[in-house]
Amino acid sequence: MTQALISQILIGVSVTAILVISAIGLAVIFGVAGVINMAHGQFIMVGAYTAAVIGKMGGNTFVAIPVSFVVVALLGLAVERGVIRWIYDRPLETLLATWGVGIILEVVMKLIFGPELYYVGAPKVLAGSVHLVGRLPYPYYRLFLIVVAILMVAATFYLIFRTDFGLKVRAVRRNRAMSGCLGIDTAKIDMMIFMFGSGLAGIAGAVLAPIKSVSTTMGFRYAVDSYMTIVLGGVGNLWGVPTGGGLIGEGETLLAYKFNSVIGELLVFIFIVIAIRVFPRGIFGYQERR
Amino acid sequence: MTMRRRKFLKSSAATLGAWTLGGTAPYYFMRNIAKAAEGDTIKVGILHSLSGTIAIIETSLHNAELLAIEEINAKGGVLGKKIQPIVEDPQSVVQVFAEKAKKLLLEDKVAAVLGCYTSASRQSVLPIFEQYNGVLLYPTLYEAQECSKNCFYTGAVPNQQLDDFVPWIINTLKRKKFYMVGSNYIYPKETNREVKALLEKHGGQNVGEEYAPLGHTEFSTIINNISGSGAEVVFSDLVGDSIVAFYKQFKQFGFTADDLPICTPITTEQEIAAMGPENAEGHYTSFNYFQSVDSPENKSFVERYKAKYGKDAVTNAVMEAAYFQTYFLAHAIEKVKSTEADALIYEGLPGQEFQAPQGKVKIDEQNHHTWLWARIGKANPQGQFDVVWKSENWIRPQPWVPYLYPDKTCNFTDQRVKERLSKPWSVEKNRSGTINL
Amino acid sequence: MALLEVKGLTTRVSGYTILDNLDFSVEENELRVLLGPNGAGKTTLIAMITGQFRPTAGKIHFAGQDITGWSPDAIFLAGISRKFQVPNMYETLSVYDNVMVSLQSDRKVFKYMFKGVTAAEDERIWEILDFVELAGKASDPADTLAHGERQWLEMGMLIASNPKLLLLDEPTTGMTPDGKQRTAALIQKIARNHTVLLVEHDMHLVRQIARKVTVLHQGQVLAEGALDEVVSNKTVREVYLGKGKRH
Amino acid sequence: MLLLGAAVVAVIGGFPVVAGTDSYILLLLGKFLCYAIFALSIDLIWGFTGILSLGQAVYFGIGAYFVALSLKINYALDHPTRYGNKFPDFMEWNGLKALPHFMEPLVSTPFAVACALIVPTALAFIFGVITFKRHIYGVYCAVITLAESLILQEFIIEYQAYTGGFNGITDYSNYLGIPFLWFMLAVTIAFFLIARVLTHSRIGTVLKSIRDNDLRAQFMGYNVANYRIFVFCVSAFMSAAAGAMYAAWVGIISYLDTGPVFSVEGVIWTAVGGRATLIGPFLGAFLVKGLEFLLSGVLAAFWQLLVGLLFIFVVLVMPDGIVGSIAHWLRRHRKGTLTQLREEQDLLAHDREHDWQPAGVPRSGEESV
Repeated sequence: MTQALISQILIGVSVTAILVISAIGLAVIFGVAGVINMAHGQFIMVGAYTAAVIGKMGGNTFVAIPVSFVVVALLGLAVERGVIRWIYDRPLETLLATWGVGIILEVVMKLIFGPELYYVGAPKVLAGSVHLVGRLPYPYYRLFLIVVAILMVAATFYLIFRTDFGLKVRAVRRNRAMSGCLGIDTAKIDMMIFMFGSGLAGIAGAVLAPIKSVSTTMGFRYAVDSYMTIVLGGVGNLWGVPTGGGLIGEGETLLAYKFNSVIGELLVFIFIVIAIRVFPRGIFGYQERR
Repeated sequence: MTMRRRKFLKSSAATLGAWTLGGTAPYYFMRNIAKAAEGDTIKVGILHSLSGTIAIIETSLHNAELLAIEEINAKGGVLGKKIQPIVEDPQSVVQVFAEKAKKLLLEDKVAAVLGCYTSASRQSVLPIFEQYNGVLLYPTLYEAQECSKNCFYTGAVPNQQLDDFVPWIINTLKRKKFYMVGSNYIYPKETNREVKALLEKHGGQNVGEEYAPLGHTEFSTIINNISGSGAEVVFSDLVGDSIVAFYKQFKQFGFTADDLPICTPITTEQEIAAMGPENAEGHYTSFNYFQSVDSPENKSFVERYKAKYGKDAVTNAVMEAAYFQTYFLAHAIEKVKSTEADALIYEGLPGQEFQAPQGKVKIDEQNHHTWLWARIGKANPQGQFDVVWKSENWIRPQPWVPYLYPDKTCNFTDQRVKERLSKPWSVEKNRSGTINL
Repeated sequence: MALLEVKGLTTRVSGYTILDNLDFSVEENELRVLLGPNGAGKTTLIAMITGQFRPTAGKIHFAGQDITGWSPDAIFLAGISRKFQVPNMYETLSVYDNVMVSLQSDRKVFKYMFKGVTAAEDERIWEILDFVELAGKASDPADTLAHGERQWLEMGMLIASNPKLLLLDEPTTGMTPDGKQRTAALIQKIARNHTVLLVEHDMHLVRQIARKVTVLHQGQVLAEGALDEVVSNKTVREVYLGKGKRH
Repeated sequence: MLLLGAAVVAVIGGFPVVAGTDSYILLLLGKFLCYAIFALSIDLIWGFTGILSLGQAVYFGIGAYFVALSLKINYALDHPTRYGNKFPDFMEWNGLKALPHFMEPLVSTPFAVACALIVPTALAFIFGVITFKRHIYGVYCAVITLAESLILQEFIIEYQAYTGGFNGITDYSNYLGIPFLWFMLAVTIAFFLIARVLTHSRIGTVLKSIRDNDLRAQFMGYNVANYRIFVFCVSAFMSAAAGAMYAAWVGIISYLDTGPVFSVEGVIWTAVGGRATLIGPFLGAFLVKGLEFLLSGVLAAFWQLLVGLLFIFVVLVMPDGIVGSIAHWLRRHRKGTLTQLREEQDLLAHDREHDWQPAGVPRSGEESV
């Protein structure tokens, strides 16, 4: 019993990692650029298909990570230049426009790759598992995912808090007009951050594909999970992503263990709805003083 | 006074004019579009989702049916006429299935419809086929316990997949403790009910049963539960995306087919291609057809399919059913020399035989389901199945399995059923062939 | 009894003290000007009075009621109207509708359901539009107005609500000198029959209209009194009026 | 305008008389009417009040499920199921032995209809109070309502013994026919008139002012939350009524009818037709759904692509939708071009009240929604 529970908690860590990986790109775009990217799930899907193509050409996940990053970042660039930049001041409409982008991406990918499920394998080095504590052995690939999640969060923190670029990003976020007056090219900052966030979604697709399934319709689920994660954690604070991810990941796995997967998911959703109402801006989000 | 009256007359005439004109114009416009396409052809509706979540599978059924129609037309068609497929996309939404079915029957006046994949979609269109007396050929394996006058079921029912499979696992694999994993909807729940009944009958044991939401791709918790249950075999009726994620994660958590094989009535070559053969190797599937079936009909079928849809295309059992049901229909029309629904339903289709890729198949005269072969395949490193067991003969379909429903059967040749069906739909809405023994 | 009385008002935000134990009051029918350098807490004080934010400590009394912690709409109904720094109105509504929505009336949802505009109300709206010189643009959407006109419209909206106390937060921001002159005249016109608390930077304007001023500095009242008195106050000159004027 | 409306009503009402009741276009017409009401309900909260709810389908779905359940139970009483029992077949599949007690009142269809209307409205009231009293709106409101929608879907699929689950509820007597079409038409007109009275009365002006500038409205003494709750309930009521009629008309209900995708579809119909107009939602629903039906067969692969492009096109090029754009065009031609430029470029266009706040929400976004 204890052994099983330990395994379950460890599994929760990997589920958390998966949530963090899929949500971090969205958190960057949503939290910094203020854009509600409903095509986030489809960005992840494009990342996964990129990994599939790399796989066909003989590369593995390690090759796919940078390639997916670049491909999806470029896709993000196109979407930002073509659509988003006209509607930064209308956040609710970015929602509709990006929903449209998502539909288009699904159709285009289906026309290129066909409707069936696609194959993406895990690299040979990461096959197999190691016995840590608990009842189950721990797959190397899940350890790898945890490392990737930590690296992605760390890289984002570094970029936002330790670089010159990050300084500008924070300045723009605090006061767009003032930053503009100070000679920061706010349009360029928005564009760069959108590209960066999209690229992170691409990485998510590439690293998640080997343990999940890849199809053109896979995106919606990830988008929903990502939104839940960042809304629970709170936008505007990157710590919200691991916090939200952790609560959902551990909560869902432990509840699924106690009851079953369906009830687990249901309870977590209900918890989120209650939590957002108690903390309207998320757990780590900015609290409005009244 | 007169002024007012004239005004009134004028306006009511105008309203009436608008009413008739506006009401009829689009209708006849639509009708003419349909008529223009009408030539010396036999129209057959094809109703599979080409968009939405279920398009992943249904597109291949659509492809197989178009292949068959192409072949039939190449050989001269039916009754000297070409078959004209009328393709509709129901977008994976049940209401759209219903409205498209209605359109196919009433506007296009198709001879029959080949279509549907999920039980949900079949159930949504059946009332329409029953009301307007259409013919539906349905290619999917399903949970059975149904038989409708207007539907012909060419996929497997549980007795054709499970009755031999479960005892085979217990006796040949020597594994008694089953852990059942399924997607959370009717098909897996019904299938598992039959598996449990079979376990009781053959001395197996059910050590756990779990359902995941449809589309779920995180199975670590379920794998943890399986690991602690003492299971000797995992019986999976997961569908779609979940299959791929489950097999992958099962292997990553260190389970091999030698320790704990996954046995399933639903995983096909298509899912194996998506998960990679390394993740499926050694696991078992029970099906009527595999791409690797060694028969001349199958070799040529696979060849033609690949020629049309690319060399990476894989065939599977549901597609095969979609393929041969098209031939059933063509031969039935040929036999009764008519596209009249009742002629097809009472004379054309029942008893129709065809040398399908899986072997000779036949529509049962009594219950509208299909006699099929049972096979058990073991996934090999090439992503194909090695057939490790095959039924000695084709197996009669039983929509009501006797060990769960001993007092029910389905028989359209029974006098009581015939009597009931002779009444028009407006009087007797029950178009089922089920009778209580 | 003063109309507005603020006692010991303190506001802290993430460690910064914005208002520090502030005492302050405004009498009825007064035109009071609030001065102070940037960051002195003027706008914060206004936000506290109107209920936008809750003070860390202290009390606010208005017309004999303790209104500390009330919601903005309740405080409005008690009789305090606020003009924002930046023109703040309903952009897509017409000028007429902007004033109409601001009229004094019962604001309960169901009482509003099928109510139209009465003749008396219509007359009052036109009266106000004339007052702020916007009658000619009554049917234009508010977002087509020029900046100065928008400021005026918002003041018209405030008058429409017939408040006991008007809080005007830098109403001349971004205006041309001419616009400022006209606004000053308007404010004086308003002050004839309303109590007004004005936050203003522009000393020319202040000179023109001020009767009594209060200077805030670092969240506290630095000086209070007639303009000339305050201007000659040494500390005030140091912190606010600038070094140039010392000699 | 009135004539045009009368003509449309005449066309829809007259259609079955001319074409007969067996036409599938009749089925579509009735469906579209329900969709149009659904879009109108979204327009009320989104177009006129500025609340974007991605969970509007929740209220539609609950209304639909109550009616569908009631009709199904009644149908089963008259027509024994394939299993020969007198209660809905999906209950039997899931191992129930009889109709559960708590569902027995649903045998009475008037009771079910009452539930279908009251329960969603009450739910909207509760959700509205919690949401708007806590000053959640804009993006957060959209995401929370999305979550609600997903929860309801999960709930329906999980408790399939009572809801039909993934398969939904089908195979019951529906009310497809001329009288019911006329009834739906009457209801549609009634809702249109209610919406018109609501948006053209004083409350409508207040709602629009809240949409434009909720801060200003609050400082003008309006209890913004109460107004939002009120309009949210009205909108939920309309959705529920649309759902109830939809279930009775179409005869099939599934979990998809309660999902976020359906809600977003409703939002897009409204956007295409023209939000904050009353004809817009009707036009949008009929146009998009009609085109979808015509084209999805012929252009199966590309229809979705068109839909995606339509989303982007409407947002970027035609944010006011068809009706809004036409109205703009008419206004411009009536008045001559508006060349009023603002005297002063106001660089200080941000409400500086917030400047001293610590790191907070993104600038563009929360307040301006």
